[in-house]
Amino acid sequence: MAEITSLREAITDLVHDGDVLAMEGFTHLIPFAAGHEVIRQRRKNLTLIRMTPDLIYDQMIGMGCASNLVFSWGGNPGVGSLHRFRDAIQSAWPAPLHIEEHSHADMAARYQAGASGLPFAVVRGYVGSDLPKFNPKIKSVTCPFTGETLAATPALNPDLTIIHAQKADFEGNVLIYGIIGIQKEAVLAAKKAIVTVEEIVENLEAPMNSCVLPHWTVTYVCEVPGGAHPSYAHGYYQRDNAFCKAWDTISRERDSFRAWMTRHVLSTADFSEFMRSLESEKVKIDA
Amino acid sequence: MAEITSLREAITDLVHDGDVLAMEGFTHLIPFAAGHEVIRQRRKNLTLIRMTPDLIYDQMIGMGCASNLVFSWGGNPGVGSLHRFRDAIQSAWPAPLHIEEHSHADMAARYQAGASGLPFAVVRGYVGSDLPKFNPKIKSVTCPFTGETLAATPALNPDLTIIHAQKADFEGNVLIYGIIGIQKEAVLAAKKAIVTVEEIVENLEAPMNSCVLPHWTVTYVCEVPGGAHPSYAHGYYQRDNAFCKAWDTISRERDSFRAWMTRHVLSTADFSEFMRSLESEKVKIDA
Amino acid sequence: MPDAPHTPDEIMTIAAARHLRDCDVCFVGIGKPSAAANLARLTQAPRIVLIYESGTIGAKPGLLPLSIGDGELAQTADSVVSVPEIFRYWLQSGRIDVGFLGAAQIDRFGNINTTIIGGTYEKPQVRLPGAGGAPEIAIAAKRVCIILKQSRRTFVEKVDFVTSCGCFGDHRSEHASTTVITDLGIFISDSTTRELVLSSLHPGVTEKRAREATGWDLKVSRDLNETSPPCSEELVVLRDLYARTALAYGTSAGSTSAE
Amino acid sequence: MPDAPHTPDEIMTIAAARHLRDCDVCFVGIGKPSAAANLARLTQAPRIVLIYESGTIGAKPGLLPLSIGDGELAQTADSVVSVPEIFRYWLQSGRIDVGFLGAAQIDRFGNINTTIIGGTYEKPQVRLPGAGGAPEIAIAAKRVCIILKQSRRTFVEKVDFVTSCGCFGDHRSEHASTTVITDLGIFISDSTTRELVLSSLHPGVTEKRAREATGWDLKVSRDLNETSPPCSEELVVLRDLYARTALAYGTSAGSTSAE
Repeated sequence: MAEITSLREAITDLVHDGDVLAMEGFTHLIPFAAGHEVIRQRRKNLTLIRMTPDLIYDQMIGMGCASNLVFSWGGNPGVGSLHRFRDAIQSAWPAPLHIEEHSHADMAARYQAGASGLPFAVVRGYVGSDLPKFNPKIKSVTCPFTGETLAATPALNPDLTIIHAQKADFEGNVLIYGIIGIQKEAVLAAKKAIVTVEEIVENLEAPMNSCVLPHWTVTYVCEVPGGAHPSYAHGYYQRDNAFCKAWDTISRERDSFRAWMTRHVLSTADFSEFMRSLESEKVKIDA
Repeated sequence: MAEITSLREAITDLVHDGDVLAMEGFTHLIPFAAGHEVIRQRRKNLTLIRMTPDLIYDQMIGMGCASNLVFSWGGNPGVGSLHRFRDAIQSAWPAPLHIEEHSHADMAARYQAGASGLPFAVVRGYVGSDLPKFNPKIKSVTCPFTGETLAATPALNPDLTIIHAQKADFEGNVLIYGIIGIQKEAVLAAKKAIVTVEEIVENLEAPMNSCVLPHWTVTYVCEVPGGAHPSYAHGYYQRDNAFCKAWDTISRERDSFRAWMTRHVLSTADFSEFMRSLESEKVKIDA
Repeated sequence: MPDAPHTPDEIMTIAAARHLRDCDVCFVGIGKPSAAANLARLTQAPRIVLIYESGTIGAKPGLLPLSIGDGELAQTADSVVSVPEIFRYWLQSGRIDVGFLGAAQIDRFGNINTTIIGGTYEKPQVRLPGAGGAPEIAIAAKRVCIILKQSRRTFVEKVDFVTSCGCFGDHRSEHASTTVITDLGIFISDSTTRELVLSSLHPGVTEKRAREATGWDLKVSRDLNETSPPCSEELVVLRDLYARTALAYGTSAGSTSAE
Repeated sequence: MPDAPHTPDEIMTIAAARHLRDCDVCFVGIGKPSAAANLARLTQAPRIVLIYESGTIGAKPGLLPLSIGDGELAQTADSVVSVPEIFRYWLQSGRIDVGFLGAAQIDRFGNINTTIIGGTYEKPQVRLPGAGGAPEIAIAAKRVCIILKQSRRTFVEKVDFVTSCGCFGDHRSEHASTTVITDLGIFISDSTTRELVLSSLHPGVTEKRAREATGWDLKVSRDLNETSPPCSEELVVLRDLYARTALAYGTSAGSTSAE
C-alpha cells in the first residue's frame, strides 16, 4: 500500500549506500527532485541503472554517489556530451565508475523480464557489435524450435526504482501519460518504488487503458510539483531547453560543477528551495 | 495501408482453405460477423487459433471449417460446454479436429513473441501439468544465468488475424478500448489483418496511450455495426447473455445446430440480414 | 441469534470468502471464485484487490460477472491492461497473494483436472474446456484456493488428467498451503507431505459423510474444526449479490431466437 | 532556374530526405536523421510514418524535436506506446522500412562507432554516449541510412569500436543495401562485398576531395552520379523548419542560472 510522505523521508528510508537504484524517465518525467535528494543525503557506492543517463545521473556521478552504472546511452539529449560521466569513465573522477553497457532494446527487455518474474530476457540483437565482447552479461540462448541463436541478458530487479509521474490519488494510485517510457516496467521490476508526482488529487480521471500503477505496487508517493525540471511533465510544464544547454557549460569543469551543485543542491533543503535558488540567480543575471 | 472494403470482399481475398487463421477477442469484441462470413464462404481445413474458442468457433467447427484448433480454453463463458467443439473432439463430427492445447499465459506469450519477431516464447509455467506430455510444441529452455528451466513454445504467426474494434478513421487507424485482450498482439503477429469496426469516423479522438493499431498494420477495415454480437462492444452495446444461454440448447444436437446455422447464417447475405433474421424469429416467439 | 438456514452452496462460497484477507491481491476465476471474492470485498475485506485474467486490475463489480471479461469489470477497475500483460507483469511476477480456482476433479495432492473425463486425451469420453489460466495461477500465486462441490466423482484417487498442479508453487513459502473448499468442509495441504487434510467440517456435516464423498483414504486433522455458520450479514450480502445479478441478466436479454 | 546556393549541411540533409519514399515506415534518430525525415514528410513523402524510440508512432512534429522524447512528438503521434513495446513490436518485428542512424565513425563495411574514441574500452580517450537503439535498428530495419559529416576522422580504416553493424540485417533482402549520406556524397553498400561504394557526389564536390576525406581506399561506382542540387522547395522547407525550431527554443527558455 503506497504511503504518502515527504521526499526526504522516502529517500532516507529506502536509499542505502551500496543499493541498486533505477531512476527512469525517457526524456520525459525525469525524477530530478529525487536525484537531488539522494545527493543531499550523500549516498555512496550506488549501482545506478538507467537507459539514458543524462543530466541527473551526470550530477549524481559527479557528486560521487555511484560506483557502478548500468546503461545504454549516456548523453545530454540535443546538446552533446555529459562531462561528469565522461570524467568518471576517462579519469575516475571523483571516483572510479564501473560501467555495464547494453543497447536500448536490451535494457528495455531486461526491465520487462524483471517485471515478468523471468530470470532472463531474449533479444534479437547485437549482431556484429563489439558490446558482447566487453559485457559478460550478454550471453546467448538457442531457440529450441528453429535453432537460431539470440542474445540473452539477465533480468533487471533493482532494490529500488524511483520515477516521477503526473498524478497520484489519495490512495496512492499513480497515473502517467504522454511518453510513458520504461517507467511501469522499472517500478514493477523493483523490490520497492518511490513515485514523485506533480499533484495528489482525489480522482485520477484516468482514461480506460491508460498507464496506471495501482497503489499496492508503490511504496511511497511524494508530492513534488515541478520535480521533473529541467525535463518536462506533459500537461504541466515544458522542457527547459536553455538549462540543458547551460548544463554543458556548468558541468564542463570540475570546479564550476561543484560550485553549482553546492550552491543550488547541497545548500538548499528541498526541491522548492532549489527552484527558488535557480530563479534568484536568473533574476540577478537579468537585472 | 488499410483499405476500407466490405467484409465479404475482405474474407474472399484473404481467407483460403488450409490457412492459419486467428480470430481474437477476450469475451469482448469477438468478431462474430467475420466468423459468419467465413462460414458463408464455406472455407475448409482452416487451422483456427484462439485463446478462448467460444460460440463463434463452435459455429465454425460445427460447420466444418476447421481441421486444426490451437487454443487454451474452450467453453461457453458463464454457461458451460461447447457442444460442437466437444462433438468434434469426441466424435470427429463433422470432421476430425486435431487440437493443440496450451495455457492462457502461454498462448498470450506466443502471440507476443510473434508480434516481437522472436521465434519462441519463454513462460514460467506448466510445472506439474500433463499438458507438455501431449503437446510436442511445449519444450523447455535453460536460463544461461541462473540455470533454471522454463517452458518454451513457438511464436504464433498466423496467415491472417481477424478482430473487431470500436472505431476506425478514414485512413484505417483503429481504436480499441475497454478489455483489449490479445487483439493488438494477434494483429501484429499476423501476416495480414482484417478489422471489423462498429463505425468509421473522421477522427478517432483516441486518448494518449490508448490501444491504437496504425493503418499500415491492417490490411482491410470493414464497417460492420453490431459485428461483435452476441458478445459486446464497450461503449456501443451489451453482451447478449440470453443468447449465450440459448446457444447451449441450439447447439446441443447436430440437427438443431445445422437448422439454425442454415436459417440464420447460410440463408442470409450478410451480418445485417443475420441480425434481422434473429430479430424476426424473436418477434414471432414473443407474439 | 440463531444460525440462519443456508444451502451447501452458500456455506461453500462464504467459507471461501472468509479465506481472503483485507488487502489481499486476488486472481479470480469466474463462477464460484468470483462470487466468493466479491462477497469478501463487500464484507470483511473491503480493500481486497480483484484481478481478472481479462486484464482488469482492482475491479469492483456491482454484479457478479457472467464472463471473465464483462464490461462491468473494465468500468470499475483501477486499470485495464492487455492479456499478455496480466499474465506476465501481474501473475508470473509473483505479485498475486491468492489464486482462486475451480476444478472438475481433484486428487489428494491438489492436482486439478479441467481437461478431460474418461477415455484418452486424444479420444476423451467428455471433453472439458481445458486449462485457461489455471496452470500458471496454481504455481505463481502465493496461496491457492480451490472451490468445488465434493463427491466421489470430483474428489478422486487419480485425476484423469493433471491440468494444473495444486500444491506446489514458485512464490509460496515452505509453509504456505493450498486450501480446498467444498460444500462439505475445508481441506488444507500438509506442509510436508503436501496431502490435503480435512481441517474443518461445515455445520451439520459429519466426518463420515466427508469420507464417503472422497475417493481416497482421507486424512483428518487432529484439530478438526467446525466451520462457523454463516452470519446474517454474509447471507444477506451474498443473496443480494445473486439477486441483483439475476435481475440484471434476466432483464438485459437482447434479441435472441432461442427456445 | 539557377541552382539555389546551399551549405554542405543542407545538401546532406536534403539528400537523406530524398532517400525516403512516401509511405515508408521510418525509425528516426535525433539530430540530422530527424531533420531529414521531417523534411521528407513536408516535401515528397507526406505519408511517411515516423517512429521515435521514445514510443511515438506516426509523429508529425511542427518543429524539430530537440530530444527523442519531446512532448510535441507525443502530441502529434497516432499512438504513444511504451519503450519496451517500441523495440519489440515495432522494431524487432521487422516492420521498419528505413532505420536512420548517425555515427561518430564509420568503416568501409558500414560498421559504426558511437562508443569510444582512442584508448581502450575500459580507459577510453574520449567516451561517447554509447549504443542507444542503434545495434538493433541496424539489423532490424529493411534499409539502413546513416548520416554523418565526412572526414578522415569519421571515415576510418578501422573503427575504434563496433557499436552497430551497418551492412547486415535480419530483415533485409539479399539485394538490399545500406546507404551512407555525407556532406560530400552518397555511398551505397555493394550487395556482394558489402563494401561502401561512392555512388553520387554532391554538386561541386570532386572525386579527389571525397577520396581525401576517406580513411580507406575508396571504391567508386562505374555509374558515379552527381546529386541533383537542392530545389528551392527543399531549401525553403528545410530552412523554415530550422528557423521555426530556433525561434521556439530560443523563446521557450525557462528559468536557468547558466552563463
